[in-house]
Amino acid sequence: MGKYILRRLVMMIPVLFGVTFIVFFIMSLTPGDPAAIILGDQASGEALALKRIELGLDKPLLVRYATYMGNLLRGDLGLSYRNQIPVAGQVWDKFPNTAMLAVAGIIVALIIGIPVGILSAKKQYTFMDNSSMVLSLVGVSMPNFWLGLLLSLLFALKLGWLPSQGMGQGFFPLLRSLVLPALTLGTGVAATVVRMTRSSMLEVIRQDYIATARAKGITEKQVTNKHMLKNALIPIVTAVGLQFGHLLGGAMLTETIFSWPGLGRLMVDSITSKDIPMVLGSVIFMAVMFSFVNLLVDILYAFLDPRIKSQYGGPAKRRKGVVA
Amino acid sequence: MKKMLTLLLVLLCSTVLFAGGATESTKSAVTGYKDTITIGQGADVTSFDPHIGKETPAVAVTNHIFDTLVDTDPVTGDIVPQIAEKWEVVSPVSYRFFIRKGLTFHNGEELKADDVKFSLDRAIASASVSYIVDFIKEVKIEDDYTVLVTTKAPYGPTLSNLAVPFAAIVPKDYVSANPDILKTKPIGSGPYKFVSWAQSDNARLEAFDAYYKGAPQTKNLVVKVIPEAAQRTIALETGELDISYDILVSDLKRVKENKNLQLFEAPSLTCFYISFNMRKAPFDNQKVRQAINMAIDRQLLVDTVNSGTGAPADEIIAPAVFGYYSTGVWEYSPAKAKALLAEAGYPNGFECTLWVNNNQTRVEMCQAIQEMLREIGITVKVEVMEFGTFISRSTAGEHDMGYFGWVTSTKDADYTYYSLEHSSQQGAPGNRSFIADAEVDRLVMLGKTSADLAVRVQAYKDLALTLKKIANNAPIIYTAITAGANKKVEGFILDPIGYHRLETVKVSK
Amino acid sequence: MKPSDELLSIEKVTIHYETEDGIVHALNEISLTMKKGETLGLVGETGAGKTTLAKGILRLIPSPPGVIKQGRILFEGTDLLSLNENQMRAIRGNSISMIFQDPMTSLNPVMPVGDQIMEVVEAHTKNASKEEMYQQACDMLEMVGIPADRSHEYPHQFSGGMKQRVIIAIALACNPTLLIADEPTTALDVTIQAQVLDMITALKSRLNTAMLLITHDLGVVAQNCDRVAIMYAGQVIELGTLQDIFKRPQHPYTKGLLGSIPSLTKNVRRLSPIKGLMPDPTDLPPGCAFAPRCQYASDVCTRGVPAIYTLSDTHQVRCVLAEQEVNHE
Amino acid sequence: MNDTIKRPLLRVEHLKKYFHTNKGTLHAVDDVSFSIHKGETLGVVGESGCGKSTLGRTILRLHEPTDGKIFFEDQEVTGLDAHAMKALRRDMQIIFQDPFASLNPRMTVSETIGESLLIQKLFTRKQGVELRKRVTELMDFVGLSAKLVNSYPHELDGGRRQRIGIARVLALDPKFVVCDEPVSALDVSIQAQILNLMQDLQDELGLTYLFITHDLSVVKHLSNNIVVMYLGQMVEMAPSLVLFEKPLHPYTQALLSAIPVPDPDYAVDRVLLQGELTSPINPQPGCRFAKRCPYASEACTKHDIPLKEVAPGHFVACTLV
Amino acid sequence: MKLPVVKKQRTLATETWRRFKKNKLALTGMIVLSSLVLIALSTIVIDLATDNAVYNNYVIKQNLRMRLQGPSKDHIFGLDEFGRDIFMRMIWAVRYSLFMGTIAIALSTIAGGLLGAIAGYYGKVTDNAIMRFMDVLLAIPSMLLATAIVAALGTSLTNVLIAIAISYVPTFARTVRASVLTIKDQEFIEAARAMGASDSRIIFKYILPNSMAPLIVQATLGVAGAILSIAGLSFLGLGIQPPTPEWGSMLSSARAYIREGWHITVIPGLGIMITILALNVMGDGLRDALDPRLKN
Repeated sequence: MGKYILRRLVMMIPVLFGVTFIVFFIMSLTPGDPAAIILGDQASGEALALKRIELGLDKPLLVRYATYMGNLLRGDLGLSYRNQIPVAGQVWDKFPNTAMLAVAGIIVALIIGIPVGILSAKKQYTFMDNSSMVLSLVGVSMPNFWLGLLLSLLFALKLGWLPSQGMGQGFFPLLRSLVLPALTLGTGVAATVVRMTRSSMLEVIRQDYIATARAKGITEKQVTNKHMLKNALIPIVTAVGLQFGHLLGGAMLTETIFSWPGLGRLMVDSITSKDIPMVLGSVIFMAVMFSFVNLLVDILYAFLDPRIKSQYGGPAKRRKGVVA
Repeated sequence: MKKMLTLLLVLLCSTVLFAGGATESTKSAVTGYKDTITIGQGADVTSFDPHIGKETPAVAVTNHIFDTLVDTDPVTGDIVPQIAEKWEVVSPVSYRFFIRKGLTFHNGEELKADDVKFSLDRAIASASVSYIVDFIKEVKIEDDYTVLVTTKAPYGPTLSNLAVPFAAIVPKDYVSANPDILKTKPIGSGPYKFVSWAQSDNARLEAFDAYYKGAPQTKNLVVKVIPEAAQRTIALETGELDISYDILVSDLKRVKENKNLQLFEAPSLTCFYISFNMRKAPFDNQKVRQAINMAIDRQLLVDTVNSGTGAPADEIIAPAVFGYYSTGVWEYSPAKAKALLAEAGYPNGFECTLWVNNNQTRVEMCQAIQEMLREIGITVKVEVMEFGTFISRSTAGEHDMGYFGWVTSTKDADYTYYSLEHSSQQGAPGNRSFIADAEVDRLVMLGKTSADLAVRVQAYKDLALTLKKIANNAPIIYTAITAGANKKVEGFILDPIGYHRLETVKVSK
Repeated sequence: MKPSDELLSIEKVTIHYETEDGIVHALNEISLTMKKGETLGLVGETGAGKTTLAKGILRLIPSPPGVIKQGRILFEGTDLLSLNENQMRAIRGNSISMIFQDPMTSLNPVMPVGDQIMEVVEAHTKNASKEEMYQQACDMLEMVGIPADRSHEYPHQFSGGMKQRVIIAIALACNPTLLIADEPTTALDVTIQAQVLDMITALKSRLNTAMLLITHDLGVVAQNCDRVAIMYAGQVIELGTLQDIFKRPQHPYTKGLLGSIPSLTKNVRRLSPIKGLMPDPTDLPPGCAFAPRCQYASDVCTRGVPAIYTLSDTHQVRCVLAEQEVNHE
Repeated sequence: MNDTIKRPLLRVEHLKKYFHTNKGTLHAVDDVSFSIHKGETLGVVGESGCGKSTLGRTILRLHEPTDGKIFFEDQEVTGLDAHAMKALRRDMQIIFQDPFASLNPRMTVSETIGESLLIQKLFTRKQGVELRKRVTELMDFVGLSAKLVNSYPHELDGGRRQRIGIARVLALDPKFVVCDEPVSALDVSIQAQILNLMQDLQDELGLTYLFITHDLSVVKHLSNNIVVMYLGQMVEMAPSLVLFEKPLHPYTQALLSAIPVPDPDYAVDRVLLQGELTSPINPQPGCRFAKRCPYASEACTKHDIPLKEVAPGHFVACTLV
Repeated sequence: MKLPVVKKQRTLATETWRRFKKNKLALTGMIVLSSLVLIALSTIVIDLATDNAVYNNYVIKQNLRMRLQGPSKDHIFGLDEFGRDIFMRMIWAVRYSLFMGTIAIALSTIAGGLLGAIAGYYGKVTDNAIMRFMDVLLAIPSMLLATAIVAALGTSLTNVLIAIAISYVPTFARTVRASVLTIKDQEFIEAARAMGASDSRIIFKYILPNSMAPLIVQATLGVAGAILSIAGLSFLGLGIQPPTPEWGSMLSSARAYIREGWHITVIPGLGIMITILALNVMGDGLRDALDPRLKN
């Protein structure tokens, strides 16, 4: 297992290399002069030229990329164009906040998604199935930023229960401030979890071992919890892992709405200000986070599924569920 | 399993809702005032180094940490002493400043003449803010408390420029030891000391008790970053913020009518205008430019898109700026505009683009203008682009029309006229209408180099009239600067540029 | 037959699946009885309704779409169809248990086999500690020939035959009086099939359990059963002892089945199969369901469902041809 | 011997097919040799995992052989390039086990049957009418009602599907057909119908079959010669009647004794085997059956046991004979 | 020999449709979407017929003095922040909101589908190369990728489309690859190979048609995702440009007025919601209909 994890970690390197390559070139090929963005619309031409040299923008693209990668290999993510502060520290500061938000979002998605999915599968094609399906879809059907604003109008302004923005200091304030963004972020993923749970449960319900379990004379609840759920969870875990990417993308919007100091917002700001080192830095962190989550999913998978656990040594075969 | 989940959920909800009910700010027991003011603004500090971070959100914070030689009174607009307790104009090209004795930086070091020289030299060398101080030829230390500033040429707005916060005085020894230190650990001589910065979340400042004007009224300042404008208003309404800068125009009425809140509103030094690219047809035609000017109902824009705040613009500098001369707002007359277009040879109008950067209010303005121009037959395509692209492409002169905003940070007409109208400043420095007119150049230089106020006033008056005729730009609106505050906030004064000072502000409980 | 001998009596049970494609007539007034300790072979081709009958006895028909339309299933004198879900659960795995067809998929892949056996013990045992119950599970494992120390392993660590042994252990853990084995060896290779069948037979006689052995393999029936019931389209069309069915088959379908099997003992150049196909269970032909494929069919056959004719104490057949036979005697 | 008079249609020499898996090298087919004469049927029996299906597919080069040679009408199949192989496919065909998996669910009956003709360019798309006519003929030939031409496989039962599979193969007029458990998935009555059809086709068209199955009674019914495989190796090969009367390899004996005979009066001495078939991953030298063999001795596991011809046409790989 | 005349039997499509229409929820979704398509097509026809007169005079026509007016008899959905008729804008926006998502997803379905099919079919090095590249794209959150691409290419209809399309390619590639892997080993593929069929024939005639089911479902849900992504881009100021009516940008630009009048955000928001709900329930319905195994 350790060897497997190590191999997965090594395999991450080319992926990250590709990520930097793509992002670097997309960002560099864009029209727009970072120097102009840094200095604003009132800077002199001379200052702009100086700034360009300072940023190394006068050198050819490939040279810049090589320099960047060289520094990256030494663990240096460079200086932000915008504020001239090392990227690494800034990204590292924001990273836990986004991770926290994403995890909270996943928890919300699971809390909504799994029970609804089970219910909907067990009552397939009934009114219950349809209505729980539609309800769970409402969350995903609303553009994230709109849902966020509405939630904040309701819970912060009208009811005054929760803070409308920001990240609280201390445990309880933090928890309170986490609720609305996590809800906004999680509902988007909840529908996928519902759908995945439902189809996975329906798949499991048809299995022979469920018939075996029923024939044992154990209660339906035991059948559901001990036999169906654990088996159904396996594809759900994969789906959730892949959803993590969507979640991180959604964080860009949610963090902006709720003034959550995370990577997503940092990234939006850096993209619009063409702060290439910052974009790269945060994308690398996001990609690492995403890859780690998927590695975690694979490991978790092994714990859920003894068939895979015994297979370690070889690459884990993941059942690729239909991912929505 | 399901039961467990439900339990967990209920538990989570209840703790979240009730356990942490108390608000964050700690309260002072002695006076009737809170010891912390929480302020919300739309963007984060880019850099705490005053010679780098020149965006309004940055200055709104660093302004409290650093002082300048002289200051501009936010109400009267007069130049008043700050670090320099007095000054004398030795000649049209040299100014002597006498530094207040006993001033200390937050680290306890005394502020002396070498700090001033160091700071101004540093500002001149800075790519970001150089343009504000590059009129200076040399800063000479005469003794520990006297410096002599000589300019390259006679320069009218010298004092105004030195009052701009980017000309901040920073501690020489502290900065020399580590040139990057100010970015994250700023030390100045201003009323507040830097405490901490959580990037894109908040900055915290603490009162500097040894400030020369006396300790500020409130002990702590927390500046929170809330990018979504609507959320900023909500936070103000829920009491999460004491003061919120830049109220969304559509929220102004709400703030005004809320009995717990007060609205501050003042004319700003910002003018929004459309630049016509005079290098391109049909904008090389004066009649076309005039026609467009006449087709825009500025008052309507102010009343609607801007929710009644601000004022129609007649020039590209605001009325509060030295050198402003009212030439009268362009008459709104689609009929005359059409006639002018016909005269220019475009009876059926033409198609063109209007570029704007991705800022909601600016885009809305452009959309409204787009519609107004459609009425006289000009089909405008509004192209919204990200700021960097917008600036660099318009610098290259690729645009037809561009929607720009310009703040006369020095409150002196030269700052704007030189950059926007002088033929030497085409492209990046600011002249994006690519005007190159001998008479305009002459008047700009006259205003720039004369130290005689009367001469300058006359020069700018002539310039205003000339520019109106040329119509290389279409001034649209002077915006207002706004802030919302809780009713309990006392002593808040709006700064027309947005560099609000909070040392006099206190918030009752 | 003495009533006391009677273990299970299925009386005119009809089960339909009400699907979008129409009503599937899975079982049509089927009747069957079983004695204590005996092994009854239930033979039929795909779609004859064998599995529906097995699941119907345990009331494990998924509903919807399955509906038990009528009939009684008397087990030790109690009508199973009248019990509530709790009472039914007490019977499942306890006095009636079931072995499913595919050992590969019949065990929960994420639960150790020991736990899976213990689960059935737990469901039907009161006043026993976890340890005792686990011990019982291990004993069962030993009984089916698997070392008890493998009880912590997961199904995928066992081969097909071993898995089927585990399933048998589950089925026999509570000493059932009736074991329903639904094609228990179809998925296994012949050599393994022989092992498993031998073991089931041995255990069943040791525990005096009656067995309903469902299969399509006449060979398996001939080697393992006391009596045979041949099913076609949801009905038993012929019932008798091994000798009755294999030596004196009466129903044309039974004869056809026997004629379809390539023989190991005789040399036959050509098989003589039944022509045609099984009828569509949503659209059964009127009268005898086999009539369209039957070479002896006449008008009589399509007029109504033929009655059951008793040829001897043990031999019954549902065919009009038998009428002549009976009259003849 | 016959060999001198007529040459075999298909000759397989020391054929090997290994697969590389995570756990090691799987010797699916390990040194198998035999030949089949025109018009005859060779049965291959063995339990699941013994490599019999792989053998069939390797002969057709659906799997590339690891080692060994295959001759078809004296032409070496193993070395052919893609083009020549495509041409040869007209002569060598395969009928699959699972009539549900072996038909493209998106193609109608006529499309499926016509597909082989189009692929081999026996017809072109333009000859729609002729193609349809040929397809109808073929359907008629295998006993499929003409009204099914536009049906999709999912609408049909297993028997009819298998008839489509047969018609598809017959369309190319092959000389040699690998039958990979063609009737295992079918009910007995249908199975008998298909077996009869296959016999008829062999009689009429002079087809040569390699008949792979686990069902000994079926193989006995059809085959002239039988190969018994165990874990990738041949353990015994004999003419059908000889094998059933006088099985020599302990595995063959056990296999035969395990078959349930549908006759209540038939009693056999069961040779009950212990343990189960595993997969031949990184096999040790020696007899692979030794672990389960009641007669195993030390000699069995020392080195590989070669096939011995104990009687004309009867080969056994066992230390006992 | 006389060729028999036969009636067309039930194809898989009709079979699927028969199952699909039993699901009332999915059917409703489909009806909603069909009406939206009809609306979109009719607005295009109207524009062509009137030379954009309706568009110019009702859809983008501003009336600043009446901005933010609530629903009334003349303007049943009220007026927006420029005093434009929200009802007309909603109607005219359908083509952008729905078709842009559809086109973007169609593009990425084709690209992703082919890549996935090739990767799955050829395996080994090809598979590795393609899938590692997909991993790279997947490791960048799709919204982020789209944002970066639009920021790079500039905001225009086509660029938004391209950005969304690219960001969805890996999802489709993975879906198709997974189903190709399961189909590839089926006997009917071997049967085709045994007949001498070429690789391209096998991919296009055997593998792709059989991997369509998950692809169709994924595409339906993808369109929903794409519409949301476009809205998200609008929120970041990178969506469809004014005055072109598009629900996402309408909602995004109206959000500043969220408290001025309920109609201004709720109506475009509902438009998006209903469309996405419809796409989702239809996607689920299709999934169930295409995969009969999921039925009891």
